[in-house]
Amino acid sequence: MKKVKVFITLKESVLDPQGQAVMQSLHNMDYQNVKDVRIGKYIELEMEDSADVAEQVDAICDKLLANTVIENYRYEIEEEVHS
Amino acid sequence: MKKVKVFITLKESVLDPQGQAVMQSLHNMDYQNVKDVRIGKYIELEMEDSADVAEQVDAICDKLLANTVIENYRYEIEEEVHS
Amino acid sequence: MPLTHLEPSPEQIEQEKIYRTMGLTEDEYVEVKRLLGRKPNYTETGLFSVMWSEHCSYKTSKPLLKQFPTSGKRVLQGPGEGAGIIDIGDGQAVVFKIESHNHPSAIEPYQGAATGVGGIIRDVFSMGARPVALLDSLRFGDLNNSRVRYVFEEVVSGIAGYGNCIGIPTVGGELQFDDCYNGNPLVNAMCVGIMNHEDIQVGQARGIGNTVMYVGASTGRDGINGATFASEEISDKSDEKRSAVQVGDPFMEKLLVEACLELTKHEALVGIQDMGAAGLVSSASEMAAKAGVGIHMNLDLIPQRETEMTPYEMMLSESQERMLIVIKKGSEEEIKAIFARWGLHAVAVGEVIEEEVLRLEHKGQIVAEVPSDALASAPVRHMPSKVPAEYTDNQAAPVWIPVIEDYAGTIKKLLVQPTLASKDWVTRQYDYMVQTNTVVAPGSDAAVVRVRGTKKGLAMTTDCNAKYLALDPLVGGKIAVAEAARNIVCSGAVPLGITDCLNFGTPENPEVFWEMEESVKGMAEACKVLETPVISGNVSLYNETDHEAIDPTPVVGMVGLVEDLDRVATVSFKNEGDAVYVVGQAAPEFGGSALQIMFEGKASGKPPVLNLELEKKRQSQVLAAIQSGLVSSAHDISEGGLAAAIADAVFGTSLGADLHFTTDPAVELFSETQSRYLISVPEASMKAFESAVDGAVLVGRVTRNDKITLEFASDTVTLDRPELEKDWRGVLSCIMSAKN
Amino acid sequence: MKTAVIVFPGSNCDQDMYYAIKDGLGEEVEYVWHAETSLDGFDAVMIPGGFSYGDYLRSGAIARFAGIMPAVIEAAKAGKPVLGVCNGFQILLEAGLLPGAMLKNKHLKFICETVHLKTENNETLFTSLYKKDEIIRIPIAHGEGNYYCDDETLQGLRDNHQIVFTYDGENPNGSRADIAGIINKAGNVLGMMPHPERAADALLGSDDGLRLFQSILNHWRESAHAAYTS
Ligand SMILES: Nc1ncnc2c1ncn2[C@@H]1O[C@H](COP(=O)(O)OP(=O)(O)O)[C@@H](O)[C@H]1O
Ligand SMILES: [Mg+2]
Repeated sequence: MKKVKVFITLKESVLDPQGQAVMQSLHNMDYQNVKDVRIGKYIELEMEDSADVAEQVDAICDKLLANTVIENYRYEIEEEVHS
Repeated sequence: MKKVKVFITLKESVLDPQGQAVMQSLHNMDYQNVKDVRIGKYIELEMEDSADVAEQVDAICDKLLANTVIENYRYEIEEEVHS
Repeated sequence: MPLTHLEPSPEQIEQEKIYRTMGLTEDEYVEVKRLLGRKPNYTETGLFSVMWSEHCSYKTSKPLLKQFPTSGKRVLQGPGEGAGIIDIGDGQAVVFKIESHNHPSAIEPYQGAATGVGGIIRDVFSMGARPVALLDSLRFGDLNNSRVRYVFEEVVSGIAGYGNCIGIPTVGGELQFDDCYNGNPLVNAMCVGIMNHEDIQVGQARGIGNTVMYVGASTGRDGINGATFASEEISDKSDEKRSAVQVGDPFMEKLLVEACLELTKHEALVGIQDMGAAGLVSSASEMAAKAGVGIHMNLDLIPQRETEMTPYEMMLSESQERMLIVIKKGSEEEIKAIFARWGLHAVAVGEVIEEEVLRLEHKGQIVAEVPSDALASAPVRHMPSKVPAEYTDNQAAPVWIPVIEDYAGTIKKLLVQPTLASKDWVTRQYDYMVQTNTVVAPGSDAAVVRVRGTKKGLAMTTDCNAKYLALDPLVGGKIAVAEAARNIVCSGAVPLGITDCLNFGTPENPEVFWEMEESVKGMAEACKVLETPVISGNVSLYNETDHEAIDPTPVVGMVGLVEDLDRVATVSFKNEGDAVYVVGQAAPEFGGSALQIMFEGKASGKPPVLNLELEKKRQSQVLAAIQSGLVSSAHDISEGGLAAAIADAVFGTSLGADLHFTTDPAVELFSETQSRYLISVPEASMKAFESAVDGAVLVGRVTRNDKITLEFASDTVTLDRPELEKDWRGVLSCIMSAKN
Repeated sequence: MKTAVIVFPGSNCDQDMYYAIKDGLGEEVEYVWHAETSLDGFDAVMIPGGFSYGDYLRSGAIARFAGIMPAVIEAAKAGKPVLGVCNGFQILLEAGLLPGAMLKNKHLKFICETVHLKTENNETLFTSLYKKDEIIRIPIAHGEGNYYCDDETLQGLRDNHQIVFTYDGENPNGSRADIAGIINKAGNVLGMMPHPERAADALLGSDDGLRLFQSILNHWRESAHAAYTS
């Protein structure tokens, strides 16, 4: 089994209203030292082993998990340790 | 400047309808080898340096970023490399 | 090692009194032993403890609820099933019920509110009805408190998140703020559905040998109350596993609604019930008990989201979006096909048996066997009651009369009290138009939803002024019902019946129990006189903040029938030149009024008097006038008095009012005397209106300008509508955007 | 004219669209289940609002892979009118039939109200019965209607007159250039956040949306006539 961690972030050129709202709240809470907040998605997949896991993950991200018009993605593939 | 990466995930036993819907869709797309999907948040903060950044991040996560009734969080603090 | 082996033995449960930590009293435990003829094991003790909880059994409130009138010539189904049903003619019926989700919302406001909405929707479609509208009755503490703001914001998001996604319009409700709800918000959700008579379903497990099926989401350890979990031995599994918060999945429920409504048309369906509080236990035992049969269920077949769940956990889980159905034996495949089309699984988990027991099998062993009706018949508790000293004091208190110098300033200030302010900030977050039947949207006295394909509409509202009940629960209880009916009547509908949600403190406190007795007595009396039977309801007790009970808050949800959608009325003035009438004369009644709360910070004295006979006569006269097309607008005069009613009538229009009074301005404008209305009438209908409605006093005209002019013998009050409206509309969003 | 209303799991304005066409317009209409694969025999295709697949992940993201979508794309290529409203618009974006993407509303809250729209382009098959720059009242109800596209795309939309509706007055969701609805270059695929099907009956407050459906019908009648006479 593989554990795949996918990170999806908004492209820099795209305004992030949610991040802005969180930053505003943090400032109101007196965390003035927070200079930027960007909110994205963190997705964990559990996948059966196969030779082309990386290719599959690329395809899954491109097609479904991320909208590449506004988002970037990157991922890490880890060997699952069974308990 | 510090770059803080926060990962927020649903607690293990909490239902994740989003993850379930994505998994179902991946199965329909013939990615039968995806055995589980969990969807969380990935938040990037930029913070000015200070002695107690870690404490601050803990407080920020507890108070605002994560809903600790149903979510867990972890974070990584990185030195920002200026370009 | 399976967890079951770690469960305490029947002997341990008795000796170590583990049943007490699980919620059973000494007497109840003895009664369980008597019913079983032996000591209950751990799972069985769990089944009894949840089924005999107040939430499931109504053991404390049952004797009171008997006072409610529950029948009437239109009532097709009274209390007892998922929801009540009332005939609306043409072979159609309306189905409705209200339910509380106060405690879950206090802990996790978004999910608590969302799952509250999900639960009430299941109650309605399990009767065979298509849900057509939602209402939400909400109460929160002081908005200066950041936790209160957080809870308020999240509750509204949760209701919106669930209702909008599933596609049922949220068309009405209430929103009030008072310190007594600081730590204990009230989140009551009501659902209304429409159905054909022939599709009425019941939650009964009839027919020996028939198949019991489980449909919907799989079962996890959601909502299993940590407090009813017994021993140290099994708590070595992390706490996380236990009291996991229930998370709503509106998408799943949308599929479930569609699939179940399809199922309703299938002749193989025998019974259907949702798995609400106490999930599988309550649905299985109630379905068996109502049909006088038993159910044998194999727990290995229950779809499970988590591993190694014990029978106890499976039976008590409160995972959402699940239903239990009984179907004719042999039709399993057809039923599975219906659900499969919606991407859902239907799984056969048991069968109906002759022996009247709920028998649970797990891993080849019978792990619980209890008489089916035993679980559904908790011993009734008769609680002592005592008149609170505060009540006696309030009754004896001298009449409070406000001293007002600046009337315009007082009106301005009154309209920005959060309880009276515009609710736009909330209602804009709700899709109140989906299904394209919303004829009257939020903002009027009652919402009106069209019955598609007919000229008919359904008017609906929720109401309860808890301040009146805090002063005098008997009178306040009557007023809650009467005000709901007045709101229905003002929209041009005949009140059909009510559903109620009794939110109170701890019934073990004799003063709280007295409040319950008095409230119910008052409500029952009003229901009898106004001919609005109680067809469903819910009780929520133990609502407290720091051991202080909330004000008694028995919320009334009422539905009425509009015969002709062309004759619907709303609160807004419509035409320049229309005559403005005030129906009913104000007396100096300020106890519990919005003005008193604003000036004094708390309610005192007596609430307004309610004369039910007068109330009834006025309602029928006003309704008849609306139905004959005599009025342009109608609005009841309630919280905030005539001043608030006038503001409501001009806001959102480009009209003003020019009104003249011979009365005392403070009393006329701010008293909350009951059974009063503000009605505008076209010139041509004035004569007819005056002879149709007794006690209608002509006070002036609707104007086409931005001014509200109120002329009294001593004072002339002039207000600028746009300015007044801007403040009124902006309050909540202003408070909520100045977060943290 | 025979219209298809596509039903995805989680669609919830499917009936509203159906009744707007059946009762409002008085034309033939049928629901088409997401798992179907053909739209043969239909003259127009409507993708209704709602929360397809719960809108979990991203609005419209999962619906785009439904069995019916190749047929929708084929119908679009064949020049049939395709209208996506609200969630339908989001699906058209995800499917690449229209350019751009949808972000959360700028105030982050779901918003339901009746807004004023300006008809920027009345020379489309969907808007021929409106006047140029006419202001109409149509309800919105969405949480993710904040239309986004990059500068180049926006320029393209402007150059080709693809912006059909903009919000008049306050922009409720923060969309780029106040965009409320856009059309493809070929002029037969319209996506819009506001709900014309909710404004097809005066009893509910506005029937300004009805002319959009009547425009489609007129277009169909004309092109059917043209086909007959040619
Ligand atoms: N929480 C809410 N959800 C939906 N609608 C609400 C809510 N609170 C208030 N409203 C709507 O706002 C309007 C005014 O409410 P309210 O002042 O309580 O009316 P009334 O005093 O006539 O009962 C009503 O149309 C009501 O349905
Ligand atoms: Mg009212």
